[in-house]
Amino acid sequence: MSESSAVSAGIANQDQVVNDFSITIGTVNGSGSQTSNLTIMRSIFKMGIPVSGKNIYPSNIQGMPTWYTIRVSKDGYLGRVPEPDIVIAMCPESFEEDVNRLPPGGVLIYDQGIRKEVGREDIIRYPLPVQKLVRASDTPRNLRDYVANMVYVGALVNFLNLDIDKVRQALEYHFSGREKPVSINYQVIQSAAEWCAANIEKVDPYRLESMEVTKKYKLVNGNEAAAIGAAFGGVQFVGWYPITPATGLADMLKVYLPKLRKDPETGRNTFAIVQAEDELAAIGMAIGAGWGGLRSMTSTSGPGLSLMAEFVGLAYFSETPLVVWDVQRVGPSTGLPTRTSQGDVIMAHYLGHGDTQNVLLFPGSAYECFEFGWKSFDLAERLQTPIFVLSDLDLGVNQWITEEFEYPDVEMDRGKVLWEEDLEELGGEWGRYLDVDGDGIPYRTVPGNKHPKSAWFARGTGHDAYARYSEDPEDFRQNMERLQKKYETARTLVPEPVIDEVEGAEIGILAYGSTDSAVQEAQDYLQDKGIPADYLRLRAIPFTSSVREFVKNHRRIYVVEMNRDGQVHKLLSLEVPEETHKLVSVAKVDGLPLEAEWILGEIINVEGK
Amino acid sequence: MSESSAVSAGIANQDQVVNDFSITIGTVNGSGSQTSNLTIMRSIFKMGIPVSGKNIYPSNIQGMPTWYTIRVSKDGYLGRVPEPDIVIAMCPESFEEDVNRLPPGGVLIYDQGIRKEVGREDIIRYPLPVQKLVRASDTPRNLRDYVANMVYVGALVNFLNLDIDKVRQALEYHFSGREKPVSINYQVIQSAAEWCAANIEKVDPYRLESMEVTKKYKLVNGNEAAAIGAAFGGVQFVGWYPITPATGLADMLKVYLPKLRKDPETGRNTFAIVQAEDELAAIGMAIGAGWGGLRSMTSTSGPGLSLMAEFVGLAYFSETPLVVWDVQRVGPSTGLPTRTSQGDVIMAHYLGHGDTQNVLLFPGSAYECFEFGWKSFDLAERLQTPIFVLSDLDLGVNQWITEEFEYPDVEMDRGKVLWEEDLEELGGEWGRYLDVDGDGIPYRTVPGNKHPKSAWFARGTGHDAYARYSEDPEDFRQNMERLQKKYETARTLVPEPVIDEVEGAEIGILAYGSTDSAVQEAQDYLQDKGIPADYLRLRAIPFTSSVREFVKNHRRIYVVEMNRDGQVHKLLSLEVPEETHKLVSVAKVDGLPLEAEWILGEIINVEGK
Amino acid sequence: MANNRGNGKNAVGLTKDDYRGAPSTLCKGCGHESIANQVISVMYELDVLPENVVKFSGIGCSSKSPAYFLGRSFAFNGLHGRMPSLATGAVFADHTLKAMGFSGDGDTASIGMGQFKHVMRRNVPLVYIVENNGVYGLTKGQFSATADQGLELKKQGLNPYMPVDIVREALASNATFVARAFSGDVKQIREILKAAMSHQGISVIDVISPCVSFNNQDDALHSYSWGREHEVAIHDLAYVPPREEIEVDYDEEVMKKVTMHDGSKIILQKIGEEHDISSRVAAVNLLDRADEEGILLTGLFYINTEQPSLIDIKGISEEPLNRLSNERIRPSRQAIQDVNEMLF
Amino acid sequence: MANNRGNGKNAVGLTKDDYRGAPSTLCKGCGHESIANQVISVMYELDVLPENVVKFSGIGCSSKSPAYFLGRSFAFNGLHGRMPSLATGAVFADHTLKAMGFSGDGDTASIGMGQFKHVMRRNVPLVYIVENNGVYGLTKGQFSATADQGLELKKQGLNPYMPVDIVREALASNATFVARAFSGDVKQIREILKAAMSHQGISVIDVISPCVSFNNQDDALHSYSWGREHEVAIHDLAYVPPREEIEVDYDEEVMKKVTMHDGSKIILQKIGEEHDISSRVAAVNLLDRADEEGILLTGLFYINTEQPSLIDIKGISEEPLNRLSNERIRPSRQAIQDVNEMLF
Ligand SMILES: Cc1ncc(C[n+]2csc(CCOP(=O)(O)OP(=O)(O)O)c2C)c(N)n1
Ligand SMILES: Cc1ncc(C[n+]2csc(CCOP(=O)(O)OP(=O)(O)O)c2C)c(N)n1
Ligand code: SF4
Ligand code: SF4
Ligand SMILES: [Mg+2]
Ligand SMILES: [Mg+2]
Repeated sequence: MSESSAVSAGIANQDQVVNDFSITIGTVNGSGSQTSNLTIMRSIFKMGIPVSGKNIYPSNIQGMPTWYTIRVSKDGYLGRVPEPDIVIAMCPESFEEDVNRLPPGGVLIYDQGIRKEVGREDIIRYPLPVQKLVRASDTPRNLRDYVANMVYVGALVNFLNLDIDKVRQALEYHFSGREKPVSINYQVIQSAAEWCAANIEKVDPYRLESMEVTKKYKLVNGNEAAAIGAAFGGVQFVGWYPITPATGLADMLKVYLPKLRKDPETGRNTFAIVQAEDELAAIGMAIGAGWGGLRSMTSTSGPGLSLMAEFVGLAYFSETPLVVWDVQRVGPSTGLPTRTSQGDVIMAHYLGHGDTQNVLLFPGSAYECFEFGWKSFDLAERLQTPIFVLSDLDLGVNQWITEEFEYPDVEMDRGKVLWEEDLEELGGEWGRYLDVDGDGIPYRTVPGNKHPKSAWFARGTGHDAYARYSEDPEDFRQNMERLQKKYETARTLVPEPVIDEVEGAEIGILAYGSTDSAVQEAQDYLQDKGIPADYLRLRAIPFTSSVREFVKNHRRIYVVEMNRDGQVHKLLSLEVPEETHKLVSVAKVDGLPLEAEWILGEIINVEGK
Repeated sequence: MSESSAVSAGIANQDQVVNDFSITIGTVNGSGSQTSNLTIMRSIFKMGIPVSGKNIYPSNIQGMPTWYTIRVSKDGYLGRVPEPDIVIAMCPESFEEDVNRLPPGGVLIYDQGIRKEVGREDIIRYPLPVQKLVRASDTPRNLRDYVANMVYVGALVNFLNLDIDKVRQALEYHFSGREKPVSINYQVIQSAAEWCAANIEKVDPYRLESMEVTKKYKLVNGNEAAAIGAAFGGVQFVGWYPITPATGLADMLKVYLPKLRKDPETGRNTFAIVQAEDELAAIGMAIGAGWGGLRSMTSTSGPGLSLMAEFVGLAYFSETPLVVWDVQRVGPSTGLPTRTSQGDVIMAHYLGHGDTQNVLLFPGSAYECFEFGWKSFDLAERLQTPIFVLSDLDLGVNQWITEEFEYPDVEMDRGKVLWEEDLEELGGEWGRYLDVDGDGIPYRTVPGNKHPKSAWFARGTGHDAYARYSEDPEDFRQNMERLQKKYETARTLVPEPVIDEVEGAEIGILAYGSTDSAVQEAQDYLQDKGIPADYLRLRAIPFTSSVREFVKNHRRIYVVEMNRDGQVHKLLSLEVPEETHKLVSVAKVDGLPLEAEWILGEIINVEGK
Repeated sequence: MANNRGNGKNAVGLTKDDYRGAPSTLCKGCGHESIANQVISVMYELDVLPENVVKFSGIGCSSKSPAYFLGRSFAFNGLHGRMPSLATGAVFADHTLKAMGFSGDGDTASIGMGQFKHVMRRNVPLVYIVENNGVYGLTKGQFSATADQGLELKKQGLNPYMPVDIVREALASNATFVARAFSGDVKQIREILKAAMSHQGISVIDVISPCVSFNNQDDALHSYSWGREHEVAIHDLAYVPPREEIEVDYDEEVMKKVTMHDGSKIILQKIGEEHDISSRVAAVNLLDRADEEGILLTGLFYINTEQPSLIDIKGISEEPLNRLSNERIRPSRQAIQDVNEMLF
Repeated sequence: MANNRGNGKNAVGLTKDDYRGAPSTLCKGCGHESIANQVISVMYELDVLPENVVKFSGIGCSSKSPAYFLGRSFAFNGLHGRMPSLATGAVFADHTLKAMGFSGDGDTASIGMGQFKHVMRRNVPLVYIVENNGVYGLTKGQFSATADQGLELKKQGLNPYMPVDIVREALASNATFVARAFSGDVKQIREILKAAMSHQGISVIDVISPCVSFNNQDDALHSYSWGREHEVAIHDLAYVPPREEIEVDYDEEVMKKVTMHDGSKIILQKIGEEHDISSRVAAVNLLDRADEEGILLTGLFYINTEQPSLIDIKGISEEPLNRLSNERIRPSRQAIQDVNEMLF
């Protein structure tokens, strides 16, 4: 029933399989294969065909096996599939492993320079004389190792009808138009394609055909989208520390802010990016800036988030706005730094000792990384609290198809800030932690305010409504209750879930973040199996009323996530105590993005069809 | 209906009120009042009367108002009461506040040197000429300020029949027998008592009468008890960093370990205590030592716990035994450093990014601080995981009545450690993370083992059953599942709850830690009101089967705790999804220990009688 | 200016009281108290508007002291050991404000060592005052990392470790203004503070500030009496505000002059040997000699007015970032089109 | 001993292979690789039983390298910047083992600065090797705190900050063995390593170890070619194991001898000017001169064999603590009675 087995069935009676298959490419990391892989993915995209590319790479810089999986899907299914239809084997170390990934009838394209036996008769084999082709090309000696991987790009041009013009476009984009590298690589691709045409007979059924579907779209990874979003969100301070897979976000801020954020009037920077000495300092700086009245953020991953615990508590309790991006990788501890997960949800929600409840956002696409990139600042300043945006490695570092980014549709919300004239009006009468509006959100002033009544003393210790030090039990209790009320206000401000309802569904799937594509696919398969299921894609915690509604209106809810403990399942259980019996946790973490088939299987196990 | 109001009722018709009242003493901190207060509490204790003393002090060193509340209860109720029967007012700054604490008919003993109006006619007043009495005594000038507070001790000797011989005993204990300070203070007390006898007529009803009840008991605070327990638990390494209210635990280790833990054979230390530069280093050292095969611990409070998050994840994932004492204070953030709470439960349980589940112990008495002081090491080494012991400020720093400590009734359990001879037997065949026994607990070796196959490479990154680096999805999944299984094993090893059942109870109270005395009292009041309630005192997480049983067997369960969010209520809800509707959260945090009356009120609100 | 300071008002029309804060909760006689008082006097004398100062601190008695002065200045009393990072972020909010950090020896040299070293490395425009008493006052007197080796305290026993020397650390980290003072010598503190207020980058001031409750033994560094007996000033230091005439008659022979960016001047009058405050090497040698001679050497050890501050490095707009209108921090509609164009 | 090393076996009967580890995953030509190889040779040559060594590291390419040597030694690859605390606790488990820490410049000078400074202060018996390449290798080449001011890298741009000098920091923190080496000069690394193995307290070895993937520009420190052209050794250093004759003919004039606690000796042969390695002041002056002259000065800067190590300070039992029987770590039944007596 899965796409790919459908495909291999297809092979038997040599039908053509068009725009509906997947490729796994095994190479050596640090060998320039990234360029080849991206080029293939980008050219397919430019052919107008829905495509996804996922990097499964080792935590090291050079010399280890690394994989890239490309899925082409005319129906727009972009999640991972369990087995590839085509394997390109360029890495000696993982050669057997890679060959064995193929189902019977699969296609193996490989470097015949690898001195290993293929040892399978049940697959189609296309050996490539990589060294020969590279030497034949007039590539300068020192670059040969790097272009070697272009040979398999050429092979796909020949075998799959990968459009060579789009390939050139992709190269030009990759090398930002620099003629020399473009032509060197292009030339190798071309000659490889010609060699294949001349020397290998195509016997496999897979083909690419141009479509219109993706024409109006763009390719971007979540980290880059987040950086662009932050730039349009008016980010003014970034304190960060390098960590996989969050580094790319800061890297992109370093690219986009200088482009987009010079002061139109003076040409000087309206932002500052500081690489801190560690994550404690990174968030400390961000809190200092947020307290100072700047739109402030930090970006990190699990280990960094753990180090931020104490500071997050300070931000929560002193009510300092800031945005914390957690591009999740596999924990516990250092875990699998280059693999994806959704394992930090509970940690982030309760981060900080004592009673804390943090607001979380879950972008479910590259577009939402952009959108939450700016929205998160409005929320942070409105709520005067840290806002956590939980992305993950799959979303953050892989290329995703996205609509073009739209200009923020609302004015910036700088929240409740009092300046000199406001204090004049109030005759200087105000209290930093007074709940004037009954929404639990107090007013604040920021340094530089010259009104003699503007200053207040920020602290992580007990305080009264006027920010004075207080150990008084009543002061403390009231302040904590106001914070609780503020959290309830947050419930009304965070993004609503996206709900996809289908005819006659009695059950629902609740998921969030990068698993979206796999869940959509699973939802369709369920439909095929006569198990219509509605799908709610959660976008924030606290849960909004519509989430409760969704639970109420379904017989059973499957909470799908990429962690061991079913973390959102747990938090949701606490939200709907009377209906926990309906909630089924469908959770797993092994470093790989979830597959539609696995989700399907888990649900069918319970629904029993 | 409460004890104390019963008392004030008593006043009206001048009955005697014996061994059943409470005293609040307001003084200036850093003025030596601690000595006076402890002396009073200790002498009452030595009179054989159940008594509790609670320190409500400011986060500063000298010159601020500080309070000490003593409760005398023939029935053995030792929790806080909302209003005192007697107030001793020695602090000018808090004088009015303290006077107003008294109910009509209450007794005010005060320093007449305080130039303030009492301004209440509805209370009994005993002014003391403190300066005069001190000057009269032949106390050296430089010590006079310190002994001034002994005057009110003398007043109680006269007004309450506080036994002067016990007072002397208490002084001798306090000054470890040093004659000079003893006699100086004693003399002031005596002359003050005599002065009162000669000059003030007693019109209040309160009296102390010797009893037998506490004769076989001891007075100790939880931190000291924990240190003694650790000493008998064979603690070998302590990494710590000063923080209120945990500092006392390390201080006591510094006192007891040199006394108790010299090597019987060589006279050298079998332990090391290192004051680290911060909490990250403190737990890092403790983890290093635990990994090295030592019984290792650290002690801290909320802010320190937050800083330990990343290291806790490493210990959880590398499966390193260690004990972490969290003497809880009020959070979030720096919060109220000198006030008590139970706010770190959820944080500690989930501490560390990625999927983690930590084992928690909840000592409910000073005796259990001692008991868990040694038991926690057996658990840590058996389970090869960090064990969190969650005490709090009330339990840790205040004096509690306790039975004498009993020698550990079981042999030390050093867990699954393989030495040279074991590896010989196994022919060197073993795997650090192999689940040989099916309980999820693997075997380990420690440095110094000379067998050539003994060494393994500890890491926080993904690993296979042989501790080799692995990014393999299956390796990762299996390892995480084994950790899950180990957690289930923990469920069978942690201390069972203490259950107090009463005739005909349909409802239950579930509480833990220092609230025990208040809950017991509330339970009796409920009984009086015809609402019999069983009481389960939780002693560990994971919850054991008997906790599920308890929930199952009651119509409603009140989860009583000192935090805002009902943290154990939440964790329990996740444990008994099908019965969450039964669970009622009775939670509050304002820095003061819970009062029986408040608990009673909350429960009655729901039970409605 | 002294002249227009009639009726207790300074040039900006404020009385000394306008520079005070909440009542102090420090112990009577605490060294930190006298630092607090000097801050009050200096701001008053320099005619600084309290609203133009922003205070930062960590956790400790020293760190809570900012509540007791400059009540009209914004302040962030943060986390233990983390004052530097808070300040680093906050100085970008309004770079026209003068940032002052107050910390203790535990806060700086124990838990805070990392942030201390890195805030200096970045030359953050911050007056960083370490109120150094060799112990953790607020937690009742444990040894801090600056406690002398061999120091013996009743409750703590003997300290076996070598001390961290704040000034040595500052020099090793290329701090651009490095001084040491003593709570018992208020005149010098005042002049050093004034000079620091005119410095553009980080100024590290290590103030030996006795803890009368836990570490004030006559025979030990960090005590008043030891300090009084062993303090030796490197030079006689006088601060001359911008646009003001040097009042002392300036003598090339025995005096050196340092001109600061704001036009103010520091006049250093030789005491004993000459010290070249532009030489880190010379400063380190002074330290070593002081250690040998067992004296408490105070004064300005080193200054470098050339290094750009972190604010300079980041080239931010003149106008305070926290006052930029929404239009100036959100790119135009055109910009989003351009971005879309750029993407593949 | 060379003689009884027939058939590739050393005095403890092991071949060089017995000192190797898992296959390396470092980049070809990585400076860390050559350090790994020197560790292997040194342990082999010193006849050290791998079981008598315990390795610690943080996070980074440098920090994962311990997986690639001494596969028969226990190791704890901990957290980023936290190696020192792990090691500090672990050395108490079995103090007879030789503890070695492997870290990077990011691991030590950025996130790890605090623990680095404090492990030195406590004089923990640990050979602390900083594999210093000026960048974060494992996260793809961002500047670390030791990157030179003005260094320009393709993806990173220009580094505006002053660098942390590991040797200067070690001297400021009173480390008792302070050396610098260069991955390109393997002979010297070997001798320094051997000497460090005989030192009782902390030995800090700053090894300039080029990152061929991200920071190996000919004109910049941290590159092979710059190092080769600018390395100047303070002295010619030779290690003579315990109970072995000094082979070179010893010449008072040009040679100095340091005798270590285990009886081994370090022979220092003068090159150019004499350097007194017992003087921290002299060491700092050397550093300053080297900075002025723009050279990479290597060798043993400072040694102090007198300071007690943390293990000495704590007076623990001779027998490894982790081998003490239960009876020896749980007090007697009598003891609990005594405790109860003592309580009020
Ligand atoms: C993370 C954390 N750990 C520990 C503490 C407890 N604590 C409060 S103040 C202090 C030490 C302060 O010493 P110092 O900085 O020298 O200030 P002083 O009181 O001596 O002026 C400590 C350890 C804390 N507040 N936070
Ligand atoms: C808490 C934490 N923050 C960030 C990271 C990401 N990280 C891994 S290695 C590294 C830097 C390593 O640099 P260095 O110590 O110089 O080692 P090198 O790779 O250069 O040898 C960083 C920041 C991490 N693993 N943990
Ligand atoms: S304890 Fe020491 S540092 Fe703290 S206020 Fe008192 S004297 Fe000052
Ligand atoms: S990235 Fe640099 S440091 Fe890391 S292995 Fe490669 S060369 Fe070595
Ligand atoms: Mg201090
Ligand atoms: Mg490095």
